[in-house]
Amino acid sequence: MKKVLVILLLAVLGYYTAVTFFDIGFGQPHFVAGVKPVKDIYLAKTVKPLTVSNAVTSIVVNFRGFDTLGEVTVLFLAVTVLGSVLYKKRHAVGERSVLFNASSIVTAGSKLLFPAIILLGAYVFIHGHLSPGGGFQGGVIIATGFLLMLLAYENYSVSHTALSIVESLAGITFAGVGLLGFMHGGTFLQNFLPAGVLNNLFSGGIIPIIYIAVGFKVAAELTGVIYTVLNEKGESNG
Amino acid sequence: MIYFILISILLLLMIAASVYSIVQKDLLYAVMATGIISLILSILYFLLQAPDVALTEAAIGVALTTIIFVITIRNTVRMEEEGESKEKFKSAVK
Amino acid sequence: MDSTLFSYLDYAVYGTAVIVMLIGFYGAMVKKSLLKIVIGLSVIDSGLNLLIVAIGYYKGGTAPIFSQGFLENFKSVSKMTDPVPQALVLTAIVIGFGVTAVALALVIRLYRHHGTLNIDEIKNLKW
Amino acid sequence: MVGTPVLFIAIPLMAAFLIPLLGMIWKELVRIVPGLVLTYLLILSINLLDHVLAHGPIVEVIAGWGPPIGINLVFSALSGFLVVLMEFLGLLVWAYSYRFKRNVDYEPALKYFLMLMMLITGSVGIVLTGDIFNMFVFIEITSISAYGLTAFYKGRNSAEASFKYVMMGSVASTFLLLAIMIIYAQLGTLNMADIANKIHLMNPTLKIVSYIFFVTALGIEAEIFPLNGWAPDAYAEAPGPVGAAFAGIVVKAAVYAIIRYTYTIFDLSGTFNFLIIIGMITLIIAETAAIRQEKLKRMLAYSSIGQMGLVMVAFGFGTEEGVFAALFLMLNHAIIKSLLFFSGSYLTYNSTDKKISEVNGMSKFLPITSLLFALGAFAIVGLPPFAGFWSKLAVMTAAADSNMILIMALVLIVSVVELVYYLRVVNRVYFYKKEADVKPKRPTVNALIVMITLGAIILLVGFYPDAVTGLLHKASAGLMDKTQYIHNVLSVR
Repeated sequence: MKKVLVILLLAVLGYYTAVTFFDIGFGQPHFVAGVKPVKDIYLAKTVKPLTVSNAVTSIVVNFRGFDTLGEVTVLFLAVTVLGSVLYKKRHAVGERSVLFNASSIVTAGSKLLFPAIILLGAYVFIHGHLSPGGGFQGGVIIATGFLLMLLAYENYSVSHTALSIVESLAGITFAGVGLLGFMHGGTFLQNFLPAGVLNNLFSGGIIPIIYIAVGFKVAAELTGVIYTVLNEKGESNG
Repeated sequence: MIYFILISILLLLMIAASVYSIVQKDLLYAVMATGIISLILSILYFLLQAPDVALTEAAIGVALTTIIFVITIRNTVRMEEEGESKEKFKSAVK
Repeated sequence: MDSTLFSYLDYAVYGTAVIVMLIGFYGAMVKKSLLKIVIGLSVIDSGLNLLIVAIGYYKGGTAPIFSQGFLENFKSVSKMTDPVPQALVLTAIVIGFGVTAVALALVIRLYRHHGTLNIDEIKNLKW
Repeated sequence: MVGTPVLFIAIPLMAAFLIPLLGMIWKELVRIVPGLVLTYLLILSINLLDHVLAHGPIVEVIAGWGPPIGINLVFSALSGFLVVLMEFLGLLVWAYSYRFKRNVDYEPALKYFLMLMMLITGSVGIVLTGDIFNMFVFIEITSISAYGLTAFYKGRNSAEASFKYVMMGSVASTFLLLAIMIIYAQLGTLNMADIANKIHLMNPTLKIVSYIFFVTALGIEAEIFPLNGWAPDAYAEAPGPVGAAFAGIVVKAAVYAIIRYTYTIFDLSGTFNFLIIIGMITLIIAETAAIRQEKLKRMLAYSSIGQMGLVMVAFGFGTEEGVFAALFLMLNHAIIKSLLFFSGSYLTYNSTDKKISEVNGMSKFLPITSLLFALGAFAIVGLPPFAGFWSKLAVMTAAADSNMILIMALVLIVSVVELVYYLRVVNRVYFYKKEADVKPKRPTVNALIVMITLGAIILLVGFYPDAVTGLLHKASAGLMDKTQYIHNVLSVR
């Protein structure tokens, strides 16, 4: 009975959602006539005042940088909530759940791969304003590197203190660079550094700085998430 | 034509994977199916000219989300229980 | 090329996204296992993100990156896909991951207390 | 001017990132710093509100891009009033929960105060922001902190309540994103004022669909029937002061969001019948449920839902008097319900079930707390000398002006129902014999100061309502004047 009701409800919901989006149309201009969409302004201003090659980066970090500040806060809070929900008094070393017993090939291979993954992550977030990728993507790649090590080595551990120091410093850098924008009568997150030349590494003013901070922060936060969940040993009822 | 077939196959696979992830009783396989959804999504994002999103989805959706699901399954139960009593379940675990 | 075939695609991408979302909703509302519910929520997110990215797509558009090659044989900016939905989806994916992690942590804790994931056996609280 | 609105977000975020480092230096700092931040923000908000009342709204742009392009924050009389209320309540919740139960240890205290501060910051962000996607981000910040705070106690029910909340919250964010994207796909902008300026161009079907999605999503956060399944559990299982924070801060932010969408963004006008109907159903169901509750906190939670229904009804009149009544009701509900949660939390301090029968005879052991609880109970029912009376009177006046006699009768009937179930508790506190196995706990000094402050405010508003009505009239006039809002925001460069 419940299933029928649910299916009916979902059918109505699905019908209206689908019809709405079919009305909007796929792959063709869909803005109402007489409206100047902001994306045109974004695309135009990405090259001229900002000298950033990647338009998504310029939106994420500069035009809508405030969203990104909120977003890294959400991740930060997720780590905090995880720690609060799964809180234990203390951990004995090596007392975390082991997903599988890694063979020597896996451990040796992980050791070899780990620096390469970290390097790739760093490359992705340093070049965030030039090529696809950026702070989030690079940070996630670095976190997967740590994940690999955690899976391959039973006793590999990440220092919680170090993680929270990196996270805090990166967060303070982000918010601090934002507050520095108030210099010279600007606004929060104002781009106060010289713009540089398009498609150079040193271009885009504060955008690379913020994206690097985001990269470090996301890497530390996601590693923290994985580490907290992994430290949870099950089978302890009550 | 190739493009059309490729996208159609990807979309059909995505629906199939999502149905599988809901229907499958073995939660580990269900989680793998969500990983496959993310993988297909990341290819689709690439085809839809969104490389940034594709990178993010590949890293977060395929790697991280799947692994924390797997860890959770490791810490809880692997099979989905439907309407069995608690005692029976406990003896099954031991 | 074969334009009639492509006209199906206009509906296919949105349709698939909506169907995937509905499947996720079904799983989250009907299934009894806590983990299945969380899986359902993450399936909803997948469909939703595809829907949003698809809004920004233009036929024959290029990725919104002003690479050297793009600037040399300068094409019109209107040939680029819309970067705004992509930026929003970036945010949405990361936030979705945070919420999923919190939900899974709660699942682990509920399992620790009750020894089961079945929602029918965990009803100390009335729904 | 002493500061800008963006400091309401930037300073707490900075402090949140800094607190784990400070905790390594001196552990007590994790408790002190949030209080300092909230105190500073309260002073700042009062200063800014003063400035705004004299000189008109402040619109601040972020990253140097003017409104349609960048994100902007709007500090008007309405949002300023809500920000002052939220920061004030946040400071009280902080003071009350200093070393409260589990907060004595370092690790839980660090997390508790971080989450509390972010809960307040997120709600303030919802109220201040002038951008729909930015509002989504702040709603997520608020919800994630709320999930964590709900599951803060290690009892087995708290995780379950929190899981329910996570489920509803995820559905809410799905609908919110869908609605935002429909609007973006049509109008190509995310700025509220810009949308409000262009909304008449939109395809009417899509407009209705996106509005329904918005109301569904925000209704989950604002506890509107039938989307409030999470609320009683979350209130009952969260720590006592957090219940006050939910009732006073989070729900207020969500109601503000609904109102902003209804009054400003979408070009609806006249009487909003659906708001009145939803509000009445919520009111009736919640109040009849409250009377059947065994547990004190669940009873307070249902009463809170009922009050939100009444607020919706008042907003539904669509007149300036109605908005005024609703804002007055929100103010009163925030301070009175907080007092009830604070004092009720001490009345049932050591019990696990928080049953109403466990408050029997507490007046002999906790005279001040009991007195304050009784004060709060009488005030929220709307007995004459207290604050709640004036807001109920304002609702009645607004209803009479709109010729809605049925609603006047309904408000009166509901007041009687409220009187019944609150008197039941007060009666037990004063005239029953204490049960043997219940151990009362004396409130700490900081908790006592907080409760007495709230009690004093209730009496102040009760005897001298003109203290706040001027501000509320300005705020409601600001909400009704849509063209002025659009002009204020879009004229900023």
